[in-house]
Formats: sequence, structure tokens, C-alpha cells
Amino acid sequence: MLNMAEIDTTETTPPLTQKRAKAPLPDSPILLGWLRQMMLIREFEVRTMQAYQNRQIGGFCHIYIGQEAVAVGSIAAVNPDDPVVLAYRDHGHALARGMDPKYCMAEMFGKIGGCAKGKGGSMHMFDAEHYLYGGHGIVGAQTPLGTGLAFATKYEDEVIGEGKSDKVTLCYLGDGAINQGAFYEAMNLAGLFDIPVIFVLENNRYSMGTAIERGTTMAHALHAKSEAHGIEHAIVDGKNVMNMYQDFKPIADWCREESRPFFVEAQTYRYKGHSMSDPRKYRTKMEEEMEEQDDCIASLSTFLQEHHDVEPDAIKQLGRQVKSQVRQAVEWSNQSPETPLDELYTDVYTDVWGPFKGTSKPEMLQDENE
Amino acid sequence: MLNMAEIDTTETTPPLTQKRAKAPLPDSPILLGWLRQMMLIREFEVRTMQAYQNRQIGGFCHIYIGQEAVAVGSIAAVNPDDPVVLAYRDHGHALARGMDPKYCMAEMFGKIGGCAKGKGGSMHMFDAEHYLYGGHGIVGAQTPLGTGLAFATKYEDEVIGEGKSDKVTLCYLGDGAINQGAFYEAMNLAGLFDIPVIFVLENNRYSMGTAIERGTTMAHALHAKSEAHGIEHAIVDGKNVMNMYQDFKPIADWCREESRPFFVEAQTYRYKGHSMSDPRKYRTKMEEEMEEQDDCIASLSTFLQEHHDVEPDAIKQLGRQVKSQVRQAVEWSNQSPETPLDELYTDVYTDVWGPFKGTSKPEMLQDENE
Amino acid sequence: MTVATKERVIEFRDALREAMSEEMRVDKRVFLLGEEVAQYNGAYKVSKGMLDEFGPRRFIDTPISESGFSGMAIGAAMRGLRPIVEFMSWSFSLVAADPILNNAPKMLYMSGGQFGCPIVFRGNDGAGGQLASTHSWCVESLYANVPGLKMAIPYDAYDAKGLLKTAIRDDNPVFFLESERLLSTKGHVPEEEYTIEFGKALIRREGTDCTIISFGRPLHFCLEAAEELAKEGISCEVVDGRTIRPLDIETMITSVKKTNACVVVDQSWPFASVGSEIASQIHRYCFDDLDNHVHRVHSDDVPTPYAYNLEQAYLPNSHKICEAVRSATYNI
Amino acid sequence: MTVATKERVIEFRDALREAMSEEMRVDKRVFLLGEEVAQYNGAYKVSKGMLDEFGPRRFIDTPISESGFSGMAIGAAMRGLRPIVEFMSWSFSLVAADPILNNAPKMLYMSGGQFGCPIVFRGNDGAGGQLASTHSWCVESLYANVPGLKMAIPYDAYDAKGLLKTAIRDDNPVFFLESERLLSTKGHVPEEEYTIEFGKALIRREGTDCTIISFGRPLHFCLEAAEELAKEGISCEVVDGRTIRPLDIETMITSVKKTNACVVVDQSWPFASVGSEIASQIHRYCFDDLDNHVHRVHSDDVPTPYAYNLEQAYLPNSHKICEAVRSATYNI
Ligand SMILES: Cc1ncc(C[n+]2csc(CCOP(=O)(O)OP(=O)(O)O)c2C)c(N)n1
Ligand SMILES: Cc1ncc(C[n+]2csc(CCOP(=O)(O)OP(=O)(O)O)c2C)c(N)n1
Ligand SMILES: [Mg+2]
Ligand SMILES: [Mg+2]
Repeated sequence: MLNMAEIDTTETTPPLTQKRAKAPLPDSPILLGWLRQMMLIREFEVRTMQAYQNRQIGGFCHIYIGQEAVAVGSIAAVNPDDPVVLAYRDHGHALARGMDPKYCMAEMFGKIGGCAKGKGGSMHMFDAEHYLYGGHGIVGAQTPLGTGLAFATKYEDEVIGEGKSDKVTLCYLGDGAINQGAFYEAMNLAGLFDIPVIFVLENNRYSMGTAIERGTTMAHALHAKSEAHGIEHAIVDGKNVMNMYQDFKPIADWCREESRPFFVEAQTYRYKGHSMSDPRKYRTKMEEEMEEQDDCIASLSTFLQEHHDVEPDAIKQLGRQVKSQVRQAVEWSNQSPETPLDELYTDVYTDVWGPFKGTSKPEMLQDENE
Repeated sequence: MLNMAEIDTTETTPPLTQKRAKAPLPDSPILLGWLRQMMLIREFEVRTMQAYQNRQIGGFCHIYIGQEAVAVGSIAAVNPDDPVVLAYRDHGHALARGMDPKYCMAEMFGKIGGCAKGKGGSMHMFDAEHYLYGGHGIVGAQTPLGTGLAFATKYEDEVIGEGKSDKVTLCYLGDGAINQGAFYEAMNLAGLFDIPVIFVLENNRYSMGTAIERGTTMAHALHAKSEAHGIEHAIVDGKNVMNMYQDFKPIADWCREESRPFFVEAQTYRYKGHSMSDPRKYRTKMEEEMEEQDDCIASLSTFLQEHHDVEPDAIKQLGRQVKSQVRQAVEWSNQSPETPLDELYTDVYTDVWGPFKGTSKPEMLQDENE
Repeated sequence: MTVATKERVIEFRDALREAMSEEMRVDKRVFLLGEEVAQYNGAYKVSKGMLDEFGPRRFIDTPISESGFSGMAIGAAMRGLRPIVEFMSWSFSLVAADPILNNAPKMLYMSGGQFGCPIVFRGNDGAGGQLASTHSWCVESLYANVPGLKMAIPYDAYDAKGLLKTAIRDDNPVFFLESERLLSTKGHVPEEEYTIEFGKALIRREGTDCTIISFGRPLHFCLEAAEELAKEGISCEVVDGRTIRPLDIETMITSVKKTNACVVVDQSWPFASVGSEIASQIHRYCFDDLDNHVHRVHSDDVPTPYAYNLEQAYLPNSHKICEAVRSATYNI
Repeated sequence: MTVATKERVIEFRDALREAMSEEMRVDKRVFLLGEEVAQYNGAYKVSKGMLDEFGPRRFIDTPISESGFSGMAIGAAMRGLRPIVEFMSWSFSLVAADPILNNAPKMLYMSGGQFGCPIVFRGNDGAGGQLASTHSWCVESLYANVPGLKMAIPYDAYDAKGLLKTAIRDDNPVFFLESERLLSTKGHVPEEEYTIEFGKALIRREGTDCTIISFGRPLHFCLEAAEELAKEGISCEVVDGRTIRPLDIETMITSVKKTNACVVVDQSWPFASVGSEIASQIHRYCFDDLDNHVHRVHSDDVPTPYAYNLEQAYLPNSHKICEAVRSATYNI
């Protein structure tokens, strides 16, 4: 339980980065890996937009371009079996988490090859193998879920396993989600029960057409929202994957070690519209251009070239790789059979007795490469 | 709209009482009036408990004894036409607001003479004449309502009347209600739209059997919850009606003047159980006795005797008055006819066309003394 | 029923906007709030341009706090203001279920008639296109169970305007369910002011062999089906209920007494739905008139799938309605 | 159906407690959370003493945050834990409508079968005594519309235990609706372990003239009515549905085919209710067997009043059931 005396409420908590050392930067292969991931996400999203325009993708579709560093940098800072849960702008995180772009794209194509057999679509990327507990469409709804996932890992480790809590859960949300009551309830529960969940607020300054200060009090001091629940916070640079990782890693380690929640405000920007149908009239071209100058892919490329002697060609090579990977994903998605109609009636209920089994993997996926 | 730059987020706001002068204490007739009100509420509640035990009252019934100073001191600080909205522990406020105890008691007796014709019961004291917008049974649900009432007064004055906002709304809640998401949404809206609502948190330290720190993070610094929404706050002594009034009055004046919300934590204690069926095992007799030493009625009586030469007999006289007034209320409630069965089907819908009319006053009330 | 004077044709969304604008012009107590309604012109452009006319005090962009702003609007309605609350989608109203179901429809009753709640909640209801499980709610069957509220579902631009004006003038909480799929459809809407009384169903097509009852978007499928069935010699009478609360069961009964067969088409899930209610009432009141049990067409009893083919299979359509009518009339 | 070995008689609330304790003993993944469940022993003493046995890690007092702790429990269930969420009253579940209706029942589907939600939501449902409008919800008719969830309503101590054990072992979200009015009633519950399969209705009383179908508390009124009617020579068969999802319509049909008359008694509001669903289905499947339309008995279509006399008039009771049966069997 939270010991109130331990929380100093008389001063404003300084960002954790000021208190805690940044994590060391990993070696260039890892950095190149991040670059590749970010390029993959961007390329993926470009092709997603095309496919949407071609009506191969339907429904609501939210593009992650501009925010890649947040997902890549934060997910790099945790273990592959730490739970991750998302809002609906979820393609980037799914890829950063290791989902094969094929499954992600096919999901949006509404095909049986999709990660959720085409039943979920763009807003609902689930991947049990990668401990990805879904994108969720109702704003803020994922925050109690994330608290619950972290509650569960702690319960598994401490109550069932009788050991020490050993996982941390990443729960992403947008700046618009701050205003949903569920988030406050989740924070209070997390603070109260010492639940190791990190609320990663991706502050891209807009919820649809609403600039943050038009919808949210204390928009320039959002940490007040987490402090109100005795939860530590940090502001991190979500436009630079190295900063993101270096600040995030010590936070994740601390949460894992202390079994405590955290609130991270990652400052970022979405380059595209809210969804595919947004003309972006609520902000100026100038603002967009200014923000895009500070691009996560460009800055890491430059850094690698300047500090790790990476050749421009090597980066071009990466570009070709991700292009072809995404092209393959699109092709595969095109070729994937439509979800058979009898799938309409499966996964509504599981078998009644015995432990939870889910359903079996769709046939077409069974001869896949694992 | 809130101007973010105006809010100093780098320091903890000191309680308003430190910044703003206390209101002067009114003259002894007014103080005697308060004493009478508090005695009336207590006597009323004692008889309510008896009637409940006699099964003349049913349902859930929450007794206000111990907290009288909060309702009396705060309601004394506003105008009779400022809106008031309550949680379910609402008899005290209704009486402090001027509802005739007859109507309040008859409501609990489920009689046609009740303020809501017996349709609402203990948890739902409504009184249009006194701008009392109800007790509400769902924890926290009254906080958006209160915000809406204040929104409305402002809209009436500024948009319809094209003048200046001129009212302030009192919205009471318990410490348990802090943890309902709706309250945070209400605070954010109030902060954002400059809505003149005062959230009066009656911190009696328990929500049912849950001591506040078992359910609420930052229990010892609740002001953090309102600061997180850019709302000023104060902690006031809810056990002493003079302190309550003197601190509350400048707040109410400020809110009215500035058209801004406020968060007041009134520290108090409920002497009885949560509801009529609570054995109070979650706290010690010693704690109860200690808390009761600091009684609002006793302290004002002493003050009046010591500083205003009020005779003990005058106070005894008040005691006899309220006793007889409450006895009459009980008798009247006993005699009030049962709510006629056809009332089951009225007040479900109003007439469809034209301005809202509500329904007419029940017949038995029409020859009453106004 | 409608007295058409000029053949002015406008979009469904324009009709909604006209209804709100006209009422806001004549009654300053009316205001609108919701997400992205003002500066963004509404997520579906229903409120386009209204901010310019009415200004930010009466046209209010809210944070994503459905529970908070619904409750706030209810509080304002208790004082006699007449808010229109726009839910971007009724699917998002679940987070506001407590204020909209526990407060709004019961305030008048709990207060013994002292405080009413003249409020309109409106927004998109039902499946859009591939919006999947959480974004495709048909709340009519979820919420119609609750007394104290009224519920209207417009079928075309004409009804959208007429019913919404009535809703705004109504002193009770009205749940107004629009379909995103219909917003761009066009229809005749006269220049002259008109309103449409609640609780008056409309015969959209006359027929003799089978009564088809529906509301809103699926009515279009019903009319398609009727067309199709006419070719087979089955004459359908299509009844548009228009409002679910109050329900004009009389018109429905009259029709069934004539046709002796009935199909109810309700886009929501079948179990404990508006469809089951109507079927149950028709059975009750037309027990001796029915040649067959009432047939029902619904969305399937599963969460809404994303994939296009699954969603198509899941939703009611004219094919399913034809099947139901053939079965109800023993034409199989 | 039940093999009684010893005539051990316990209270309904004790039966609920036994079910939870037994399951918690054999499966550490099971835990309970809710308001006042642990230290306070439960607002209605259902969980009395369980904190002592299971400790605060598995028996968790929550703040008044139904939406937050329901969502938290759903997240935990996605990882395979098996939470029991106690709502002090289902009336308070409206603030949690989004997690319990949008997340829990759809998680399996949305994730294409990857993540299920083995969770039980339980608590008091229906009118207590004079709890008035906001505290008297019968959520069966509000929530049963939603696919992906199961719903059980126990009638007595025996069923309370057997159905709750089944609910806890079920891999799907189960809405378990208890009645505060029944908690103190006593019934036979054997020492031996047993469970009751979902979707199996039970004939509580055999009869030949009219089938009465109900669930939970109003079944007691049905049996009273049957007793009363027996004196008049009307023989009623009383069917306890036990679970609403899945619904054992077969047992109900079989009974109606025998009696040729049917009354459905559902404590919730009539419109778009469980009662309308059953009536509609019975009409459908027994169209040629019914001598009269299915009669329905509900609470009145108004908010729940506080006053004792009004509440009594509002609720279903044996008198109203008798009337309905007499009418359904043309005995008036
Ligand atoms: C409860 C709810 N209300 C409204 C919506 C519609 N909606 C979807 S996304 C969105 C904006 C959210 O913005 P933000 O949280 O900042 O995330 P971003 O889109 O910037 O990633 C809105 C209003 C919703 N999905 N759920
Ligand atoms: C949403 C909701 N959850 C639970 C309850 C049951 N309940 C009624 S009062 C109460 C405790 C509230 O305590 P607090 O807010 O401190 O007010 P107090 O009783 O101390 O005046 C609870 C849990 C309720 N009425 N509404
Ligand atoms: Mg955003
Ligand atoms: Mg309290």
C-alpha cells in the first residue's frame, strides 16, 4: 500500500529525468534496429493509407506517422513478455512489439490471416504471442484494463507464485483520454494497490480537432493529474527515440523493482489527420511543417551517420527492406482468404468447462514460419 | 475560459483561509438561528432514527448527526436562490435550506405530504421552492449535475439575460465520492468553462466502512485532486459552524464574483453509522468519543453563552421549540394520507408541448400556510 | 400526412441542422454541446456552420467526458434550459449510462413532479461501416426498456427535421437515434416549418399480404424487400414506427389485422429487444388475426465483426426480410 | 434433479459464500473484489469471514469506482485470472456499463479468440425494499440484449450455490443476479459438492393448465399463485429458467405444448424485456399449441417509487399472476 508520508506533496515533482540517470544508449546494431522499426511503421502506415483510399480497408483507421519514436523507444525498454495495451491508434505499437506486418495488414483487410481473423480491424490489434492485449476503441477504456493486466502479473508472481512481482505493464493513451473518468479511477486504483503499470500518455496535442488546452485543464502541467493520485511522473521527448528510450528505461526498471505505477507524458505530434477522414483545418500548415522538422526517423539517421559511421547507403538499404516487407504484407493480405462466414459465430463464447483455451489458430496460419 | 498562464502550478496553493480574510461573524440573533437549525437537524435525525426503527420509514436512511455545522454554515453563506444539490445524506441540508421538517419527514414516511409526494424517500429530498435540486443516490452522480446547475445560472445570466453571472451553486459530496470518475469529469468541465460551482466535500473520514486512506490516494492532501483541474481549494473546519461560515463566505463571494469553481474540504465526522444498518465495527468507541467532544452544537452554545450573554435557559428553550416542531412533523407525517395509488403513474412524463410545468401541488398541501 | 409545397431536396444531415438552428433561433434556452460539434463542425458535419451563427456560448465543444457533460446538461435541464447533447456515436454513451438512464428519465418522478429534464440526446446509432464491436451499438434495445424517456428514430430527411424539432420542444428526455449511413441521403424537406408528433407511425407503403414493421435505416431494406416481393405477388405493407417510446402499436395492429401476417425488422440484437417487444405485443393484440407467428429479422446475436463480408452477413438486409416475409406468408 | 443426502439447511447468502470459498480453495486464480467486501464483511454479509481465510490479497476492498475496478478485473481476466466482482447493487453497475458491456463480452470476439474474459459480476438485483428509483434496477432486461455474456438468476440457496460455482468455472463473463430479498431465505444445500449446468430450466411445480415461466425472486410469487389457483381448479406448471443466457427455451416449449397456455413473470420493466423475448419465442414455437396469447406480468412501466404502497402496487405479485393465469386460461 501507498505510504502517504513518503510522498512529498509540498513541492512539484521534478521530471524523473532530472532525478534518475538516463539509461546508457545501446550499441549501433540495436539503434539500427530501432531505425528499421520506425521506418517499417512509417512505410506500413503509408501503405495503410493507400489501401484505405483503395477501399481495401474499411471502418475507422488511425495513422501513427510522427509518433513512431514513442512506441519503439518505450517498448524497447521493457521485456517481451511484459503486457502492453493500447488505444485505437495501434498499428505502430503492434509492429514495434513484433507483430508480423502481414497479420496487422491482413486484419485491416478483414481477412482470416489477420491477427484477430479480421474480426477486430484497425482499432483492435491483439496478439497473444507478443503479450499485446489489444487496441481498444473506447477512449480511456484501456486504462482500467492496463491496471488490471498489471494487477494480474503482480498477483501471478506474488500470490500464485509466492515470489516477487516481476513485470511491468505498458498502457498507452492519448491526450484526449485524460478527460475520461475511467482514467482517474484507474490511476487511483494503481496508486492505492501499488500496481506496476506505466500510463504512457502520447501527448500529440490534439484529440481529433481539439487542441489539448481547449479540452483539458492544466494542459501545461499534466503531471498534476497523476500527482493527485500519488503517482510519479516524467515528461519525455517522444520525438526522439533515443531520448525516449533513455528516459523510459530507468522508469520501467523502477516500476518493475518497486512495483509502483508511473505516468509518462511523451510529447509528440501526429503528422496526419486524426483518422482517414480528417481535413486538419484546426491547425496550420506552418505548425505541421515546424513539427515535422523534428522527425524521429531523420534524427536517428543523422545520429547514426554522425556518431556510428553508418553509411547513407546502409540506411537506404533499410528503406528498401521495409518497403519490400510491407509490400509483401499487402500482397499477403490481398491473397489471404476472406474470413469464412462461419467465423461470424465463433469466439462468441468459449467452451464452458476447463481452463480458457481461446480458439485454435486459423488453418492458413498453421503452416507459417514458426 | 481558463487562462493557463494565470495558474501557478509550481507551488502548492495554500488554503484560501490563509490568503483571504475570514468573513465577520454575524450578530447573535443570526448565531442563535444557526444554533436552532443545528438543534433542529439533530432532533429531526433522532426522531428519524426512531421512526425507522418503528418501521415508519423504509429503504436506506442516512443520518446527518455530527455534520450539522457543514450544511448550516455553508448554506448560510449563500443566497436563498443559489442552487443546492446533494448526495443521499440529505435531510440536514434540506432543513438548513429551509424545507419545512413536515415535508421532509413525510417524504420518508412515504406520504403524499412529502416533498416529493413520497416518491423519492430519504435519499431524494427535492424542493423547487428552495432551489434544492435533490439528494441523489448514486455516489458522485450529483457532481456533474451541480456543474450543470451552475452552468445554467451562468447561461441564464450571461447568455439569456446578457448580464453578469450572479449565482453560485453548492454541490455536496462525501469523501467516498472522490473516487468516482464522474467527479473528475465534472471538475475538469467546471475548471475549463469557468463554472461557478463549489464542490463541498464533506470529509467525515469514512465511506461506509472504508477509512478514507484505504480507498483514496493522497488522502491527506486531497487538494491535489482539485489542483489537477486548476481549481482552487480550501480546507475548512466542518465541526464548527462559525469557522465553517467565516471561511466559506469569502469563498462563495469569490466564486460568485469571479465565476469560478472551488473545492472545499470540510473536515467533519458522522456520529452514527453509515446507514441505519451499520454496526460501526470499523472504528473504535474511543475514536467516536474523541470526535464527539468537538461537537458543533455544544461549541456554539458555549460561545453564545460566553460571548453574547445568552442564558442557558434560552438555549433550553430552543431545545423545547425544535422538539415540538419535530414532534409536529412526525404527527403531521403520520396523519398525512398515503400517496394515492394513481400517483404511481404520474410524473413519468410531463405534458408534451409548451414550457415545462411539472405537476401541480398535491391537494393536501394547497391549504398550507403560504 | 405531409403537405409538400415545394420540392426542396436536402440531405438528412442538413435537415437535422435546420431543426436545431430553427429551434435555437426561437428559444435561447436551447444550446448544443458535444465533442467536436463547434470548431470542427461536427465529426459528421451535422452542425456545420452553426458555431458561426450561435457562437461559442451556445455551441460548446466538450472534452471526451460523456458522463460528465451528459450529467452537466441534465443539471442545466433541471433549471429549465433545453440542452441538445450530441454523442459522436451512441456507442460512446455507455460511459454515460448512469446519467442518461438513472438521472434524466427519473428526475421528474423522484422529485414528485418538481424538476423535469427537457433534454435531447442525439447521435449516430447502429452499425456504420466496419466499425466493429465497440463502435456499432444499436442502443434502442438497450435503452428502450427504461420508462421516463422518449425515443425517436428518423427514416429520412423529412422525418429527421420534423421529429428533431418535436424532440427539442418536448419537456422530457428524448433519445434521438440517427444513422450515420443515412446522413448523406437526400429527401424532400419543405421550407415551411413543420413538426412531427411523437407516437404516430406512418405507413410507408400499403399492402395486403404482410405487415413489415421497422424503424430508421432498416426501413430502406424493408422497402427494397417489398419491391422485390411485389414481383412475386406478395403485397407488403411497410410501417415506420418513427418513435419507439411512445410506440404507436395501434397503427401496427390495424395493419396486421388487415394483412394477417407480420414481420418485425429491428437492426439491434434479437434478445430482449424492441423487436421482441413488438412481436410480443402483436401476438397479444392480433392473436386471432395472425395466420402465422410474427417473424423477426435482427442483426445476429454476436458482437459486430469488422470484416466486410462478416458484417454484411451479420446485418439485416432485404434478402433476409424477403425470406422472413415468404415464411410468414407461407410462400416457401 | 438434486440428490439430497443430508437435510442441511442454510441461508441463501451462506450458499453464495460457500460457492466462492470452495472455488477459491481449489483455484488460486479466483479472487474477489468490490466495495466493503473484506473488512466490512460485505454490505449484505455475503462474504462474512472470508477475509480471514483468504487474506487481503485475494479479498479486496475497492474504492467506489465501479468502472475502474470492473475494468481492472477484466484486464486481469484477460491474463487468465478469474475475478469475482461484487457490485453492492447491480443498480451501481450503470457507471460501469462500458467495461461490463463493451469489454467483457466482446473481448474474445474482437481478439479473434485470443483473449477471453473468465469473470463473474455478481450482486443484488431488483427492488430491495423501498429503495426508490436509482437503487432498484432489474438489469436483466437492460443487459440480456448483449451477446457474449451469460446471465444466471438463482431462485433458492441450492441454486445460488450450484449456479455460482458454475459461473466461477465458466470461461465467459457471467452476470450473476442475486436478490437482496432472498438472501436470508433458507434452503437445503447438501454438504457434497455439486454444480448446476447453465441453460437447464427446472420445473418447480408440475401442472396441466398453464405454464408460468419466471426467474429468481418472482418465482416465489408464481408458486404462491399456483397454490392459490390450485384451489380454483387451475393447475399450473411453474418453470424456473435459472439462466437467461443461455435460455432453455426447449423446456419452456415442452411445458407450453402440454398446457397450451403461458404466463411469463419478469420483475423488470415490460418494454423490450426478457419477458417480451420469452413471450415472443413461445408464440413463435408454440403458435399452434397456444389457446390464448402469452400473458406477461412485470413491474409497471414507471420509475420505481419509494412509498411502500406504491412500490407494492408497482411490483409483480401473486395476485397479479393469478389474474394473468385466469385470463390466459379463460377463467374469468
Ligand atoms: C468514449 C469515447 N468518446 C468518443 C470517442 C471518439 N473518438 C475517438 S478518438 C477521439 C480523440 C482522442 O484523442 P486522443 O486521446 O488525443 O488520441 P489521439 O487520437 O491523438 O491518438 C475521439 C473523440 C471514442 N472513441 N470513445
Ligand atoms: C455508484 C455507487 N456505488 C456504490 C454505492 C453504495 N454506497 C452508498 S453510500 C456509499 C459510501 C459513500 O461514502 P461517502 O461518499 O464518504 O459519503 P458519506 O456516506 O460518508 O456521507 C456507498 C458505497 C452507491 N450509492 N453508488
Ligand atoms: Mg491526441
Ligand atoms: Mg464519508
